[in-house]
Amino acid sequence: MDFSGLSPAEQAQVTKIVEKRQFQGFLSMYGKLVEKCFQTCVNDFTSKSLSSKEDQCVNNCAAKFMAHSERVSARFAEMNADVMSGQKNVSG
Amino acid sequence: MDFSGLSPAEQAQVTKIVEKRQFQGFLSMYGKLVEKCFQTCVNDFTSKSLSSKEDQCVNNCAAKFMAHSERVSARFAEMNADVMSGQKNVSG
Amino acid sequence: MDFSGLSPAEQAQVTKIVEKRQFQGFLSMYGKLVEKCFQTCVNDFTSKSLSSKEDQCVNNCAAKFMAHSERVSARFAEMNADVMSGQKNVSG
Amino acid sequence: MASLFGGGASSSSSNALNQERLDMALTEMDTVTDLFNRMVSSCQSKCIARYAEAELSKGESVCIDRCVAKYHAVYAAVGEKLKIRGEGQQQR
Amino acid sequence: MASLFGGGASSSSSNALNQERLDMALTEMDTVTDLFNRMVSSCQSKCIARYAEAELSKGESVCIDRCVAKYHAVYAAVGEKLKIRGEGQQQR
Amino acid sequence: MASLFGGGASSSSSNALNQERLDMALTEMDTVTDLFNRMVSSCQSKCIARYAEAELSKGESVCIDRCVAKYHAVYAAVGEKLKIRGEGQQQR
Repeated sequence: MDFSGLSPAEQAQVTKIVEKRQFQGFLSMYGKLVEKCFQTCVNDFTSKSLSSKEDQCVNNCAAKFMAHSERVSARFAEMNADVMSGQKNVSG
Repeated sequence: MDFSGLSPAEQAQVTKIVEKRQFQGFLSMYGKLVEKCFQTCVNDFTSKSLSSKEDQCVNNCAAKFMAHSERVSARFAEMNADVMSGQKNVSG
Repeated sequence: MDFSGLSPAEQAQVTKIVEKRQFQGFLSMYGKLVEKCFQTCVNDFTSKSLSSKEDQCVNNCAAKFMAHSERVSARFAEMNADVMSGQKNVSG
Repeated sequence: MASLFGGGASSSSSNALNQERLDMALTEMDTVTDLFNRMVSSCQSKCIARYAEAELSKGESVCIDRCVAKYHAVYAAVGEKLKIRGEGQQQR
Repeated sequence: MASLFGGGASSSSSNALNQERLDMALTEMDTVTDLFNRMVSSCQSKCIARYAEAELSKGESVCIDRCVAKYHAVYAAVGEKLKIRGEGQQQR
Repeated sequence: MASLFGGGASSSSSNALNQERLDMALTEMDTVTDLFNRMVSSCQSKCIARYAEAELSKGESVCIDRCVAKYHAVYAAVGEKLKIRGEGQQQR
């Protein structure tokens, strides 16, 4: 995204909005991670507390979920950078 | 949530926003309920009107869907109350 | 929806909001279509570029996805028109 | 859809009321959009078996038409049920 | 949930800060709503086998109670993990 | 992504235009976020078989890289199709 045409005041406003969305994005990721790892790891409802096996599964699941998101994020960023530099080569 | 630091005018604003979100929450629940009960109860597309069997299924499904939501809501509220009172005991 | 009670300035505001939501609706449809057709057509990850078979499948899938949405949209509009005219007959 | 929000505000020139009426119209728009999106997705899973051809088959087309009618009927039936329930709770 | 946003802003009469505090309260409300919605949907898929009867069975009711407790435990465990991770990243 | 919204507004000091440009940038941000989220979720279901270990296996990592590339290709192909379609509708 190209914000170069914006005034400093506008850029500050954009920064604030971007930070807010990043925080909302973090919360949304948190919610999805919990749902996914709950669905994957918790299948026994004969007790109301997590077994140590379930707890371990949740820990691994959370780590893997985040490793996956980060890898997708890294590849996605590379891909967008390629698209951008490709456009510059064409236009300039 | 602690709104005690807010002025009366701010509290009125918050009340209005909360009411709006509650209404949106009701509409969202309505939409999900319809989708769930449609998926569960309607499987015959040789006619365009609901059979009495489908209609009965939708009625039961809607009642059960709401009973489920209400039970989760009640347990969830108890749990949050426990967390809150636990925090007060620690901090006070 | 009945906007007849609104002033011209309000109607212009509404038009702008409606256009914005329509654009957001288009983007949301685009996102869902991509996800659906990716899930349906791409199952081989031994290469990083789409095979011609996958590409053809995505093309057909996109066309069918849109044909489906348009048919639902047309029936939905007829149904709402029926409801509206039914209400007018009752009230007038 | 019109019945969902009851009679609505009567004609008034107050700005506050107009803002409220605008909000109501936008909420109604969002509700109709949500209904439509869930209908598209539900009728997809009920009626579209494959995405290999670009066109809807005759059977799929007929299924979609009936699916829209039945989805609408479930929406209306559930709405009626929620209305009765809501009135019951207000009387308590 | 209160721990999620830390200590929060201290008492202040500045409008900017109040707007921030309001935003924070609304974000927290949205987070709790999202948690609740995902809990309802997860416990539905774990505990409700059929929608043919209108009432929850004894077994379903017990399952829901435990499901809510376990979901909450997963939410807390994952939150703890994310917090440690976040602190680790800030130190770098 | 930049091509999605065309050339964008040229430099201008009007407030209205700036607000529009800001809205456009935010809509674009939301679009990219939605694309990323659907990509994460689709590549999860295509590439991650189990959540029992905390780390991504070699095979999963390679799968994710290709999945991101293919998802992007589907996104671009569908976008191209929608663009042609949109231009066709405007000519009518």
